[in-house]
Amino acid sequence: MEIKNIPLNELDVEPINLLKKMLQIRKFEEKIEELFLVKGTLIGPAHLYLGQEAIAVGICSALKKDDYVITSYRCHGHAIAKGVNIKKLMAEMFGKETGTCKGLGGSMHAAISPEDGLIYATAIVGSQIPIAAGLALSNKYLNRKIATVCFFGDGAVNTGAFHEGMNLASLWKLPVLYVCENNLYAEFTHITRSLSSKSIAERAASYNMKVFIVDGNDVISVYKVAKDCIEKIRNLNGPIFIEARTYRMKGHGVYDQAKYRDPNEVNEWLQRDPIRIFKEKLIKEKLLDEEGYKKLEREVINEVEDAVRFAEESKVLEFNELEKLVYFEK
Amino acid sequence: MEIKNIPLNELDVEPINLLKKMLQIRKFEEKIEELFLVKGTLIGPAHLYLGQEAIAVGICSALKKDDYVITSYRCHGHAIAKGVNIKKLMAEMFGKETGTCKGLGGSMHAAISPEDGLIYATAIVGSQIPIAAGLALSNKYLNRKIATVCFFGDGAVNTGAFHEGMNLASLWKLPVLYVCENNLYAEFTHITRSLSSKSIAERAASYNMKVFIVDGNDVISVYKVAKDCIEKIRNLNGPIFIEARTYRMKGHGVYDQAKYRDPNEVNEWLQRDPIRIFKEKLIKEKLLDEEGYKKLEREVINEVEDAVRFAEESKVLEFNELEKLVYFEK
Amino acid sequence: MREITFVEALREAIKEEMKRDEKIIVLGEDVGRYGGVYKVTQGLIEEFGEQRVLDTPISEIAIIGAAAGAALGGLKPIAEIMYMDFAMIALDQIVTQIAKMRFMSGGQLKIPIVIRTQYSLGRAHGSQHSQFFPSWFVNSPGIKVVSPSTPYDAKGLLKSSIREENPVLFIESGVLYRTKGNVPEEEYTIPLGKADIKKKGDDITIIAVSRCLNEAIKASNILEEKGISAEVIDPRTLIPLDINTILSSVKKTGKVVIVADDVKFCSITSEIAMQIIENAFDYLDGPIVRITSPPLPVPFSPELEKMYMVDENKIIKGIQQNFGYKI
Amino acid sequence: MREITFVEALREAIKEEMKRDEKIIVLGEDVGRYGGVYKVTQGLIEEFGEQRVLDTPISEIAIIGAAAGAALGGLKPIAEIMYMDFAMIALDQIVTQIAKMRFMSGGQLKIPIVIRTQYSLGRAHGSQHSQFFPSWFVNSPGIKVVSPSTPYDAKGLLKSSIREENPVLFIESGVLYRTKGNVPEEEYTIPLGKADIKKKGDDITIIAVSRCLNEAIKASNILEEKGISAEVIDPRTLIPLDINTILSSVKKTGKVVIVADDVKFCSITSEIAMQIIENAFDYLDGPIVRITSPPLPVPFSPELEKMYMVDENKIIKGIQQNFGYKI
Ligand SMILES: Cc1ncc(C[n+]2csc(CCOP(=O)(O)OP(=O)(O)O)c2C)c(N)n1
Ligand SMILES: Cc1ncc(C[n+]2csc(CCOP(=O)(O)OP(=O)(O)O)c2C)c(N)n1
Ligand SMILES: [Mg+2]
Ligand SMILES: [Mg+2]
Repeated sequence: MEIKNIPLNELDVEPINLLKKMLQIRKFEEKIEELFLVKGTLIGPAHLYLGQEAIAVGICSALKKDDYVITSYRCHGHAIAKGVNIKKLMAEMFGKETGTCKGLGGSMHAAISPEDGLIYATAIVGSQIPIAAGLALSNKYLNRKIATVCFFGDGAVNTGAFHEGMNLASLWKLPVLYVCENNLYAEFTHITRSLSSKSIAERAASYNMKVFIVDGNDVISVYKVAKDCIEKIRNLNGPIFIEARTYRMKGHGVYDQAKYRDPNEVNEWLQRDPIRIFKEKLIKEKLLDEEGYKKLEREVINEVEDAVRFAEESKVLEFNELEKLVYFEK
Repeated sequence: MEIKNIPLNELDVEPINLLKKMLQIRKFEEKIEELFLVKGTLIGPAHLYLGQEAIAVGICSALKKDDYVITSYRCHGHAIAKGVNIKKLMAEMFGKETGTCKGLGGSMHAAISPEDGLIYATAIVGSQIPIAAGLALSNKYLNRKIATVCFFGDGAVNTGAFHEGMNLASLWKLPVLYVCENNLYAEFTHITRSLSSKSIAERAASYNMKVFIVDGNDVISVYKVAKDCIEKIRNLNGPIFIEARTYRMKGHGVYDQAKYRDPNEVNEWLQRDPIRIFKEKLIKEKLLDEEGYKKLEREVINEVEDAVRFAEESKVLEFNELEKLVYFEK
Repeated sequence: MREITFVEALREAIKEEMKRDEKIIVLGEDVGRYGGVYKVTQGLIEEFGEQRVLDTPISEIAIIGAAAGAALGGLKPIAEIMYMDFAMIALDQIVTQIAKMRFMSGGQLKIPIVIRTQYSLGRAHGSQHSQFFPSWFVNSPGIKVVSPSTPYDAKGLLKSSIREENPVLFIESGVLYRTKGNVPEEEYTIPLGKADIKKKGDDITIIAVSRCLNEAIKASNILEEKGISAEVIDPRTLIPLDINTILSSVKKTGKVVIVADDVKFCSITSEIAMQIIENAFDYLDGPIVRITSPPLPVPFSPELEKMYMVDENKIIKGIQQNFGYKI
Repeated sequence: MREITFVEALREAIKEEMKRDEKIIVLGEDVGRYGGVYKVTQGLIEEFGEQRVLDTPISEIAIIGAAAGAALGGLKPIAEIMYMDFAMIALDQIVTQIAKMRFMSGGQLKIPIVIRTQYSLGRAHGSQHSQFFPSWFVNSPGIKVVSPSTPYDAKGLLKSSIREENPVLFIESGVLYRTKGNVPEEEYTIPLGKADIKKKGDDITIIAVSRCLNEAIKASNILEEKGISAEVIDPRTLIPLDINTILSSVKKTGKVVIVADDVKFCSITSEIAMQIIENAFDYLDGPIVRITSPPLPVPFSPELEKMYMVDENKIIKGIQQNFGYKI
């Protein structure tokens, strides 16, 4: 499958919308970081998506609202890109009843919002991979032209769940797009110290499925590959795998200073900030100017501030409501 | 790595001994089958090795007594090939205290006999694969020139344990020889309905390890590949993988009539009986005659009969001995 | 009424429900073309096709994971885990995913899954194929746990489990598969959460789970001859547990024996006993007796396995404690 | 005596033992270069090298499987499972392999493994990172289970666990990691299977596990002010369980509260309670009270998590049942 190099103004999506989505994620995450580290308002684990924005936005912009997304604990980016209400997302970080999960999930599960096609977010590395196969099975069985996208990291590739899920998806020709966001690290361990295969793409190909490697910091490349793949996926004819190469701008979790990384490596990647790259491209192609960007940024920042206010003002669920949420009762 | 085609009389092992070992397995298993199906003496699960004898014998003949073997429930062949006392093995089938495992393991664990280098046999498909990595780790760490061989079936390749174990063994360059006995079936399911990869060998190669495919019904081929691999393994420099292609002459378990198999497929493979093939080769090369073979066969049959008598005459462990076997007490 | 086997009862339940609801699929190892190692799913693939009856690779994580995903996507999967022992391989999916999905999503998700499995204690399968550990699952809020002991209950409870909108672990006993019992031709269901009094009595309450129910009945017959009238109760579902039926009986008899195949330490017997203590302490006129497996893995040797297992004699012996004299 | 943290105590134990015995290796996710997510293994790789301190991929099955193999090959592995929740992924290896190896081999095999893990209840980690389920392991003969509550115990028990020739599951509590306590400079060990009376008392016995021990102490202080003298016991090891120390106390006080972080149904509290009933029924002058987590997954919201958890107030409230009046 060849990905054609379409000029920006011939894309079937507004480039500025891609930028805006990326900025939403960026500003959301920066605010989360501040709420944890500066203000100390938030506690618990949180895994920021800073630096990976182009992947969530590129992929999810190729999806329809009722397409399925399933992801991991590093899920804020996917939630925003798929169109969740930012206020609900923020409220979930605060553990409030107005959150996506009524405050019971928190950061690691905040991207659960079936009304937005956000089916599930798990905190157990790799566990979403076989579940994604099952989602795709339901679409295939019911003959629904719904695509399932499953996000996970490079570290997940070493889990038994990955293996069993990939094998099943390929064997049963399930309509699922597996997107491995290879940010080179699983927690504090570089991929070269955890993966025996030459590459993730090669590992994936051994399951007899189509595999693409894409620059995960280039939103247009990601979008184009995704668009083509999703089209194919909708035809319900077997899984496709994308290895999107990227980098975490920050540490594994919000408290992690990431000192274990080579400063050269970090600098090199910081040069490749997906938002700056795309912004410059848009400016160069005269689809945006500095002022337009500033305006967009302000807009997004306000949105995030509104969300914080909303979250702060929301209540925590009553404890006695909890028992009603364990089992479904008719 | 190229496997040279050495003439039989230049082998560093007596061909007749290979034949004898294979016959021991054959006669042992035929007796087991009889004890289950005709006499009804034995009960519980038992998985016969009939048709796969060339693999256990080819591989184990390349091992020293203190090399490690770890295997699955289909383990009688490996036990005999590695040199376990047949009486003890038989007594284990009977659940007697004179058995390898004092009768507590039974058929599926009968190949546990550390004094013979038979370290472990598990009834959970795939679970031996990471354990084998750990055995190899101990040898590498202690700088012992001991090879670890891990046997498993084609079905095991689809387990999470396989994946995690293979990745670790390759990543840590552990001295272990993985031997996948591809008999085309996992229980009642043909490999084409369970494996998404083009072949087991290809799947294994994706872990970045050396892989050999060998005719598992030709004891000399198996022996030669094994010999070369084991040599390399002893140098403690990373795992090697052998896919040995073979066929179960009978069903999955002793009660299984295996009617789900295509009669043509069955017939084709029965033509390739590893013992008949090797016997004919030896006769052709004048290393054996019909009479010699008959004599060998009788010898082996007597040995098995003795083993049955021994097992029958043995006692069952006292129940109150059991509690002492749960934990090691100094 | 006609008699059928436990296996046939289970099969009927699945078939009837599959006919009723197209969203039901069945998946597991060798459940399709072969019809299941214990033949519970025999004939299904012929009747419902490969789309609805799926043979899987040896991938317990993927079986349960795919079932979870299918449920989230609107199907109603019945997943088979061939032996209960193998459920451990998929425990993350069962307990950390499936059982928690609804709760931690704030009630957004619905996960109608039945996980059928069986334990083979009593068939010389050895340590790794005989484990029975319901207590782990009842310790994990979010999943219901069912353990029938008769063909009648098996059918009615399996049908209800399939109609549930929550995950259900449905534990069968391999040695019961060929036992027969009355099962009406007409459709019926048995609600989860209702214990069944299998035999009325006044002097002592015997609570027995799964395979042990039959042993309890045998014991009660022996007791009857000795003039002791035992009430035998099968909880049938462990979550939700119908403690009220148990308590009513205990309040009447004042004496309790609890019988199950799991290892005693933190077993289902521990909890049932404690709930009795907590709710009917004053009615007890003797310590509660628990008859379970000993603190050992299961030995292969058929003779030793027999000694390992709960049987009517062990129950009788246990009851003597309660009566304080030799029965 | 000097004060050190729980984490430091654990680290000292591992270091001292590694110095003593070259066969000890440490493996797990990020235990090496990073020093462990909670820094228990910090500095080990520098001191003992990459041969002995091994960073693994995210492969819990392989971590435990490799540890098992290494043990069978003569090493003494200490494997870290980062969160107890992840132990489920490796349960086949822990329970069906490791715990049964010795028995089903007829006593031929020796499996000296320590599996260290921690549960994070109390740190807003949500449903999938806060689970505490010791009852599953004590229900599985063949593995010992340790759950220390103080730095002193942590060090002494970890040293003994490492010297054990049997598999040991060593469960730490994440919220205790930064708590401090007296730990002598001199070497010492604490044998497995010995409960510890953390506070002497006459009116009621409080048995508390892991994190709950501190809550029990707090509760006992409040009780003291009200003139009730509570004896607080930490079992410290759950297998083997030192039931005798518990029984002696119960026989003295006649009243019992058992406190632990697991979900009540089939929890460790169920079993301890039942063993008391079975062995000291006649000494009890009231029902045994169990204070545990409610039958819910753990909610993320820090406020709700706090309400979810056992604390001194819940213990006090529970005890009122036993005394029959408001304290
Ligand atoms: C099964 C399991 N093991 C370990 C962990 C702890 N853990 C959380 S995130 C993580 C690293 C995952 O790395 P990767 O898959 O590359 O995703 P990333 O965090 O880089 O997005 C680990 C080890 C876990 N959550 N689940
Ligand atoms: C984890 C697990 N799942 C299922 C089973 C049931 N089972 C026993 S043997 C077997 C087939 C294994 O096939 P293969 O690996 O090809 O080995 P073979 O029996 O052909 O030697 C299955 C599914 C098991 N023992 N363990
Ligand atoms: Mg990563
Ligand atoms: Mg096979």
